[in-house]
Amino acid sequence: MKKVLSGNAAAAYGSKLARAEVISAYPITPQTKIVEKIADLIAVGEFETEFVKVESEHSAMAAAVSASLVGARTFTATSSQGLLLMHEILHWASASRTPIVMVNINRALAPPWSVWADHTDTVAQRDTGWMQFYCESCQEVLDTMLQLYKIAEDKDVMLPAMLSEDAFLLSHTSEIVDMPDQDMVDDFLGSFEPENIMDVDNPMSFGSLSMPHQYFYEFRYKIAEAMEIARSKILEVEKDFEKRFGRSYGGFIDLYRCDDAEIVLVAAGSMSSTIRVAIDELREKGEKIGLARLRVFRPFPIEEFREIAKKAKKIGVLDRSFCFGYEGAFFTEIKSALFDIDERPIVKGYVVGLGGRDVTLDVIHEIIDDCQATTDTRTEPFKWIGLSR
Amino acid sequence: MKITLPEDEIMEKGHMACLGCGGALAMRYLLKALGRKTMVAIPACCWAVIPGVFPYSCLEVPLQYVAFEATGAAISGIEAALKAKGKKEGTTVVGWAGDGGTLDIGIQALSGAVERGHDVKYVCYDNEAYMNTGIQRSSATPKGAWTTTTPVGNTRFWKKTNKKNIVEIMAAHDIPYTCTASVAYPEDLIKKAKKMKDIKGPCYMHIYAPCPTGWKYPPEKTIELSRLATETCIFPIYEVTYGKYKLNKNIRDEKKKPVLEYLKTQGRFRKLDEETVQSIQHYVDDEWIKLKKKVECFGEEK
Amino acid sequence: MPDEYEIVYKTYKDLPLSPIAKGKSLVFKTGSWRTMKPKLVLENCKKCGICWKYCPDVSILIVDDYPKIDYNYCKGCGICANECPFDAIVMVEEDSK
Amino acid sequence: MGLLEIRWHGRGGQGVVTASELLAEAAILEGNFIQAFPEFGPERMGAPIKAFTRVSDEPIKIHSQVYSPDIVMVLDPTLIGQVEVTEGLSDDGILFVNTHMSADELKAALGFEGKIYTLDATKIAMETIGRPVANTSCAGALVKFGEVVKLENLLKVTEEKFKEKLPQKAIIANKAAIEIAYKEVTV
Repeated sequence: MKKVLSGNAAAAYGSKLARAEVISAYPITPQTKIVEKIADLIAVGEFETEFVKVESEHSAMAAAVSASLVGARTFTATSSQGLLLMHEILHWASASRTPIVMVNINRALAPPWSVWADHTDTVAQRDTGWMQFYCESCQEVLDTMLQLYKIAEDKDVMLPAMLSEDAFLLSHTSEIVDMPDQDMVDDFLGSFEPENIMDVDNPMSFGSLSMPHQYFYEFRYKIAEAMEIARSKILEVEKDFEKRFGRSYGGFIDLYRCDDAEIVLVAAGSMSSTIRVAIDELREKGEKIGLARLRVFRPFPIEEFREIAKKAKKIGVLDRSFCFGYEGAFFTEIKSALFDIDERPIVKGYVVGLGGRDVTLDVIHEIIDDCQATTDTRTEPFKWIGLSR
Repeated sequence: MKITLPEDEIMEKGHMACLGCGGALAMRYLLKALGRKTMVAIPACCWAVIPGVFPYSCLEVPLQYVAFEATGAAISGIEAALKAKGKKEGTTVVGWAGDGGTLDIGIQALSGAVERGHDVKYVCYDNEAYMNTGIQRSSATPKGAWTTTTPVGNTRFWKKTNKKNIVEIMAAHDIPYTCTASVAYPEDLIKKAKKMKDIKGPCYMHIYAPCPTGWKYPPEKTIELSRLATETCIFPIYEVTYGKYKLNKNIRDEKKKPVLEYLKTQGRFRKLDEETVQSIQHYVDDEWIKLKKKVECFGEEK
Repeated sequence: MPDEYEIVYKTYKDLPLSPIAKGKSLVFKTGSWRTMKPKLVLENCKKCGICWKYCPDVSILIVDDYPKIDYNYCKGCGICANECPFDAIVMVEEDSK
Repeated sequence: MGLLEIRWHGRGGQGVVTASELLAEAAILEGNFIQAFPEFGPERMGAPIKAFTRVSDEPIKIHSQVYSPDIVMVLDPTLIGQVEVTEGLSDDGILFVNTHMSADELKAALGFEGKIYTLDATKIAMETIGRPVANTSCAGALVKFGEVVKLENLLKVTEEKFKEKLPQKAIIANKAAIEIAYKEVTV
């Protein structure tokens, strides 16, 4: 069934289609429409779930972890400051191996107050043991949510997953979304059946103290291993999803007109769409430019980038965040992935769109022009685009 | 043998509590009352260590270790999940935290959990400082006490403010049941825990749980000193059931002991001056009068 | 599973997914912490149950209607001796007989 | 058809975002692709706000804001002179204003050389809905001169969208407002 849904509404319907059993969430602009929509769906009797309207994001994540350990499929959503308040419990969730699915609306961090798109909030969570996906359309939000439950709850993965969508550009933009039938989703997902749950008939303690000489180190290795296993599951689930629902998003990296591209731009989130438009324009003029949309940031698509680097002469990386004292995180990580290959392309970084600064066609063209002109990145490895100087 | 408590030992031997630990006794009593169909969430506190290292535990009930400030949220999540799974009926969900995890860092999540009306029981075992981290002051530390962050030497840098009255804060949340209990009176504690179990809705219990290590007294005195805390009216034993106040251990004026008798038993009060002892006495007297007034005005109908 | 069963994980693969503890604390013989030792003077015992009631280490058992100290776990805090109204428990040095 | 971009002006609480969504939903029924979004930021009751609709016969890739709209819809006459409603609007574009003023009067006031349509949509709203909420009547007017969607489709999605939120009486009134506005706006 086709519906007009915003990115927020798509997330709410995603939680319903996945039959999330416990939802704990706290409102924050621009995520609020998710919790409102869920409340509406419950109020009209369309969605049966335990909705815990917690008093903070920290509690939202803590309640989700606890609920998941009891064996409930859980969902939460937040943004920006809220995600940062959750940070401590994000580690708790992954180390407890609770396959929580969370939607984060990418929004800038204060001060100054800004409710607009920026990836700093999720990039700052890259080391928490969560899988991280960035979406480009409302349809992708809905579809990815369903995929994430399947990947996260796989018995060899059992890790939480974070879905990111840009503030307003996606969260508040209504698009046509094909809503899959509940039966098909049920068949695809199945129910959540973790091996160990809190159970009064089989008492166990979750999260016991571990001494340095004992197993802490091994438990961390198991998370690392699960993240590696997740790589193949992400691709498997995408294939299965495509077979059932007819849509797919390229797995880790969504390639657009990359086959013969000499310059490949890398970006995540909604600005990828604008890059596609720019590429279409330039392709008409015969310029060989492509887009590699970074869809999965954790686990990081190392091999996929090495494949791109084999063919492209130049890679331009757009970061909607900045790691102060260094450079954009995507830029750093892509370069690191290419370190071991023999012939590296030129890789240049671009800092764009912080605090919701619109990434327009003009911005993209400026980046492409710069990329075309760049022959050496030693003196200026990255650039801030559109800065008032 | 005269047995006044349920016999089932749900807290096992071999735990890691210090000698004479009030917190260990409190848990033993609570589980005797609640039985084995109980789920517990424990944040950072002595009890994050007491059950023992992985893969062992002294608690024969399901247990989740949770983040320091997260107890209220964790029990909300457990309760919601049990409801979602159709398993809530007959299961008691308990948050078990120290005074720091309750009065300080965890007060927000606790306040949120009880305001939302979850069917959860929150129990604070109060040893009046951050004992697991090595005796730093909390908002539950009483006035005049030495701790490692209120050191007392020639500077007389003991804690200058009175203990936060969390019990009244919880009662003010208009929850079905709020009470105090002491390890000195296990029968009373167990009776109250059973009452909490039967009430559908959020309940709060505050247990006086002395710490020989942190309070600087010999471990065998734990019970003696707990009794003294109540007999001096420093720690009154009372309950608030649907807004109705009731004193469970009334201390008649002629039996009421001076606070000095209590203060003398513990090294943490060793250097207190006369003036501070007086001010503590005044504070305890005032609070006791206030409490008796509440019982008089908002007590159970005779 | 026997109560005092010691659990050993040879490799990380044998471990549960996360630190989920299934073993019992009975493996920890906390009696080794003791410097002072409670000693029963059974002729004074009136079977009041107070020692059993106040033991934080769950180390006073009731055997044949009388208290019996489980020295495997008793840490020797002395609460039982302090609370016994009938001097039926006394604290003695750990090495004395 | 290509990509058509519409910008809606109004005030917080006047149903501006709803109007942008109604049009988008109606466009879908005709096999088109759409986007509808509000001005990015917190909405405040009474404050001037914008909303946008994109309609295209091809999938819409772009995800940046609208800078050069083809049609501008002004739902509140008091915004004229306060908000630059013609910003980015070329002389090929269309401006619609809910006002009792004539198109010529507006032309003089705004110095805009493109097509201008006016209609006292608030009056229609008062007569049908009984409240000065002109979002549906303005959308009805747009059907006439915008050639984006058919009247029957706008009426259909209005029924659909409001059925959970409004009583049947109010839905009928909104549909009436659309139809009257459609008839009265002069092209």
